[in-house]
Amino acid sequence: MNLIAAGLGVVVAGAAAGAATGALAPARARPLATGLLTTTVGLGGVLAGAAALAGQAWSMTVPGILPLGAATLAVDPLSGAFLLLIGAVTVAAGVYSVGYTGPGGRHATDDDAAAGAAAAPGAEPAGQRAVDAGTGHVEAAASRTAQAVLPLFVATMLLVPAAASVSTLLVLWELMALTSLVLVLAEHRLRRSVRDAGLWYGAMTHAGAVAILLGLVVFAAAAGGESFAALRAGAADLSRGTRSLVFVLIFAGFGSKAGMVPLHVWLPRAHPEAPSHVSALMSAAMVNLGLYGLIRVGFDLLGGGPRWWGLLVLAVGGLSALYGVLQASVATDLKRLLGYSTTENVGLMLIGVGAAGVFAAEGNRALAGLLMAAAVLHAVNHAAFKTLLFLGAGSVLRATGLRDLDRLGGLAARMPITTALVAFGALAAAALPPGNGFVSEWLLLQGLIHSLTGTGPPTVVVAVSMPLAVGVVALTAGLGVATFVKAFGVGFLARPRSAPAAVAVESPPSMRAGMALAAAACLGLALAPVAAAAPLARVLQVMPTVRDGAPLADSGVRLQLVGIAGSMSPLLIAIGLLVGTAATAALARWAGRGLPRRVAPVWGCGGTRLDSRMEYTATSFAEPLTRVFDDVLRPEQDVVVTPYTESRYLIESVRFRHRVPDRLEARLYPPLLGAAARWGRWSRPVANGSVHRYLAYGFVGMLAVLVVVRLSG
Amino acid sequence: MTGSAVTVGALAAVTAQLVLVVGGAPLLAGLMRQVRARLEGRVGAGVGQPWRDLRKQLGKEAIRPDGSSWVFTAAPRVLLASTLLIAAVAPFLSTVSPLDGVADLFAVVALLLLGTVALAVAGLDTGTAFGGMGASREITVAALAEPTILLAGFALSARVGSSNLAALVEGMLTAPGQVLSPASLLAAVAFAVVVVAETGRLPVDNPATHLELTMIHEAMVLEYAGRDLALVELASALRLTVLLGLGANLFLPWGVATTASPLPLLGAAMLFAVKVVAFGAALAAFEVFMAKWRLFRVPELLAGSFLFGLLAVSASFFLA
Amino acid sequence: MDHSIGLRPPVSETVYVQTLNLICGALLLAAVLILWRRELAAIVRLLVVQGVLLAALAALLGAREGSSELYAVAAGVLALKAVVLPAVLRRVLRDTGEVRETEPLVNVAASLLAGALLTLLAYAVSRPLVALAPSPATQALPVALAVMFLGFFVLVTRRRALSQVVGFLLMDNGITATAFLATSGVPLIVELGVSLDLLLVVLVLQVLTARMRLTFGRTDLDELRELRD
Amino acid sequence: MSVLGKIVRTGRVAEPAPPAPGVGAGRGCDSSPAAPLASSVQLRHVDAGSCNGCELEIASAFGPVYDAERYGLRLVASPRHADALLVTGPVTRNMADPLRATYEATPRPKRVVAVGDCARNCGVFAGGYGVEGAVSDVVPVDVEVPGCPPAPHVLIAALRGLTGR
Repeated sequence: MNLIAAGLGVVVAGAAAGAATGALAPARARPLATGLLTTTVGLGGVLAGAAALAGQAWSMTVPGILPLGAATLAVDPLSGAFLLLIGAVTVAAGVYSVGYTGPGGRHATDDDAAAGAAAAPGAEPAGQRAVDAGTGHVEAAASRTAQAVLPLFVATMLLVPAAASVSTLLVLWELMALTSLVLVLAEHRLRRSVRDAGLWYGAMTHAGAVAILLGLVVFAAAAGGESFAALRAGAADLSRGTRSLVFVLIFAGFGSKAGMVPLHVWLPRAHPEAPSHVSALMSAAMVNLGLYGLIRVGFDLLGGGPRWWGLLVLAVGGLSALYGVLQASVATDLKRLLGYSTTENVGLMLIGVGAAGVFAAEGNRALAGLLMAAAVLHAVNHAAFKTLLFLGAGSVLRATGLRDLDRLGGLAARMPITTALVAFGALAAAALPPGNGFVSEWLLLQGLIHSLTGTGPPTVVVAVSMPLAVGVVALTAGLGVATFVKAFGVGFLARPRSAPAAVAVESPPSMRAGMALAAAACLGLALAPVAAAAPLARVLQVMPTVRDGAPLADSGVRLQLVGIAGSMSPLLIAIGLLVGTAATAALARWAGRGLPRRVAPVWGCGGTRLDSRMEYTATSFAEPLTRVFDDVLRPEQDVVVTPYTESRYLIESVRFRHRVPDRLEARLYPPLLGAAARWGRWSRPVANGSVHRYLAYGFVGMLAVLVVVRLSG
Repeated sequence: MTGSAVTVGALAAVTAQLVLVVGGAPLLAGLMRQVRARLEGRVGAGVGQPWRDLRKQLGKEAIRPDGSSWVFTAAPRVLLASTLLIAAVAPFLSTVSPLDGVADLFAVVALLLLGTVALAVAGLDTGTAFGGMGASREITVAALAEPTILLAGFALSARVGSSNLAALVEGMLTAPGQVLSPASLLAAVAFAVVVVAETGRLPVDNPATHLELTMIHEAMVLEYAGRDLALVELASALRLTVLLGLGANLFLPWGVATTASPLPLLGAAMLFAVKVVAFGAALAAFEVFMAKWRLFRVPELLAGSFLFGLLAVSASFFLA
Repeated sequence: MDHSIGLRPPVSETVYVQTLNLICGALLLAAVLILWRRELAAIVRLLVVQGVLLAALAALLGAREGSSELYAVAAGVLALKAVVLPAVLRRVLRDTGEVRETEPLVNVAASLLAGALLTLLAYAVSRPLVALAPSPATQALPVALAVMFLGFFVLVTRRRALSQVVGFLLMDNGITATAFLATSGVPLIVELGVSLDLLLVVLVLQVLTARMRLTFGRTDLDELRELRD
Repeated sequence: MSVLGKIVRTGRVAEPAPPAPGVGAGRGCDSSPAAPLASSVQLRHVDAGSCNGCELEIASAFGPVYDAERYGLRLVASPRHADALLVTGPVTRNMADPLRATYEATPRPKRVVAVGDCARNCGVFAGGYGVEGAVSDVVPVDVEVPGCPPAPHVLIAALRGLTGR
């Protein structure tokens, strides 16, 4: 029997069972039951995806399930890649959720923040009070609604890439948006900021859905059919204007889901405020569906387009990468930092897709294939390390109730396993060897630097845009390193900077297992990316303008590019590092035989009492970067000096506040929101509260539609 | 039979290269200090002084500050390992290496950055204000130097069509006129700025400073003692040697052997040593004329070198 | 007139191309350094370097085409741009006593990045020109255009009157280089006319600077706003 | 370029080195094995309450004329990097704990050099209300350098006893 069908069957059945269990099971059994059922859903996705990548194909039409017609599902290798990715993220998040939603642990609340602020200057009793206050809170992430919706959310996510008609895609897309919105709002009783985040998310995701709807409806109308097969067949007959209109609309729509600048504003709010396993699902899995939609419609259904499409995507990608990483490098909230880093990585993927589009339009299929493969591989790599990092942030949050890096620290001694796993995730996210992020960034760079060495001189567009793209990718990589050194170094190392961080304990086994699964995926992708060569080649087959066989050769331990001179061996680099480290350690041990290592008080330049308030914080770590980029970031700071009443020269207290607002949001959105509000006020007389009047609007509207239909028919 | 003989020869070449670089790196550091001393009218401690310092420090007690973790102990080892790996894969003596294709130019850059990161994380792990300060500054400089070094690499590899190190060196060897082309000159200037920034030399950082507030690299390693310190110092001498060696072979590749037979290798080793010593002495002499810059002028320097990198890329296709 | 044009070039092709590229690269490098440095004395030195390079460019083209007129142009360029104009600038520098451009309107790092973009723009806009008659000389046109753009940029963003003169000269160097590269040399008489105009402009600016210093005590051009009221 | 001219005109200013004293020649150092520190000693300077006279002499000992660096001596920024502490001045009450902390922070094997009469026996400050005592009252001293302040060549002779060069 077909493994894809089996996998999707498991997905649907698991989701139904999970939703039922979540809604009906007693509170005590709920975390384990729904966690395991969610994991099952994920396993189904992994099975279906792996089968599709191995070359199986499958399609199905369910008649009458949707109001307007049949629901059509089909799975090809491109769908398979995303099914596998989302399924794998789901498996890790599902296992993790068992412990995360289980009893014990503390989740951030507004009360915590207040208590923490009061307790900040090392006042032990107040800090202790904060700890006690935290444990008593309702476990919002374990609520009946949240537990029941989680399996539905992952199932709709898994079905989106399997959708094979416009209506199926749109319905599943909306369902995914709704279920995720419910999950984002899970902790709305604990923190005010959750409601705000939910509002932004709801508004942006629906605006995006409208853009997708418009784009696809225009496409379907012009192509004369709504199934993907009909769209593919009809795409060639579309006028240039229609094609471009469709592309721009779906790029905006899918891009807003992917979190590209300037439609990213919901992402750094919604991803941090959701429960952490949901954050992981949203940031590692759901954003990739934006990329999927872009590739599916732009490269498969529309079959590629003129060069400016690629340039548009490239430019937006470059902007997203830079803006995302800049904001991440100065962020102090751990989960917000990870959210901005998602925008950064989506930007890198868009750079790959955009450059692939440029080369596809120029007929350079080898480079287009390589860059597209780099983008897809980066999506997979990003999913692996972002899952790990969000789950790690969740473990920290659960253990301390804190997301603020300025108050964390000292976790290496208290949560050793979480720290080690997060260290590996941070290494991957910083795109350093031997992490997996490095491999896909390397591929991306290889694609970009070979742009000038084709046959004949490069075109002006390529010659101008590719060096800039390399500059952007490189600066992004550099700042990404700064971001994750800060996140790991300040968040986990040195001594604790607050009382809750000082009493942190290691997470329960299921959470560690969830993180370990994600870390294992990172490790596998880091050491054996050559294994991805064949599946990637199949993914590229879907796109007519980039189809060019395998971009990578499966040459044992070396990652060898095909048709382009370039090779690198992540496995041998890792082995070399391991051997070198071991040899160095052995040398040092041999040299120091008989003289054991001593633990001594920190050398504080003679000062005897160094306390944790003298440590560098995330804010101070990022200060030089904030200054270097202050023309872009425009940090806000205010200093309030309160003197004693006796004399203004005696200072009682100094309050210093430093904040880096999201400048794009602050500049772009208030005018839009203001316009919307004005429009609302203007249309107020139309809505006077009378039910009869509203019914009359509906009646008149219906009559108008009937008249129009009659006249046009 | 001959195939295995070649492999053995190539492996021997890699070993010889490692021995040469590791043995020579402290001597290069000593030489640079000596050049400085002579220009300042002093006698100097002699070229071998860094080796004497290292031998002594290896025998001393290592200390871990209270409150730090395994990261503090692991960092010097990872730093040294990453640098050793570069020293093994780079085509310093011969372009025929069994390790070619393990790490290309971009991987080497990433490995250098890995070393920087290891030390920065350790600086944060000590929990002192100076450790954090050093880490923050070092990472800022490294992050801003990254675009330059990748663009310089882009300019070099755009001409050859590959970023593999041996291919770059061979490309330069087969077209020696390229040495004086604007693209390689501009890339060389950009690369030189990056070397200065990455190895913490003047005017970016003063390796001889005692004043904590002006430190970048030193501030991160203030807590290391004994054998840990020896590893850190060996690694920083090695990083300098490796970077100068890469510069020497990428921009002036003459003398690099294209086989793995002993005689050319010997010649290559001697020429390599001469080139690196000349570059090191020039760098040390240049430093005598420089004062350290304010930290916030460093981005200006790096923006300038970024521009050079970009011009190098552009020149490689406008003046081709 | 015995070695006729086009039959047997006196310099070999590769040496010619290499030298041409090197000179053009150095021209661009000097322009970028002018953008980078703040010390006015160093900037004047860089202008000298550019003058020498321009003269070398003219001489190279002269050698290539065996044209004695171009040698004369080279000598003229050398005298004017590497000797006379820098001397005038040094005198202004000595008189005003200003050593550096303290506050450019756009900070140095940002102007370097802008310089990068301008260079790419120069490349993009000169492509149609290059395509008209592809040759090693016209291939280098983007460099000349980039020097011109950088000069304009200096003119727009620097405050000191002397920096303005520098920007102006940089622009002129760019124009001269463009002329050399695009047409393989300009008639001597045109070059002479342009050069004399240039000298006149610089002398006028020198007088202006001196007047400004007498009136305002500084040569910040923003002070001129006061004249409007 | 004026710097270059100055370098050429000045030439070498370091005075010729006196004959090497041999390892362990410094006073008070003879009992301990000096071999581990032979030919390389990093010094961390601690001002425990000095009048800054000794500091001036230390500075000139490491200046171009005496050039202490040629004997393998170097001043470093952290006691963690140091082999010996160069302590000056009588130990004041406020500096006693920091001095102990510095000693504690130095990796073994380590030496303490008491520089100047104040460090040896409190000098003119003996009995002062702010004075805790001589350096040897706070941390064990290996080498003493007499003088108020000790001349650079005396200081260097004592330090060369540590390096043996």
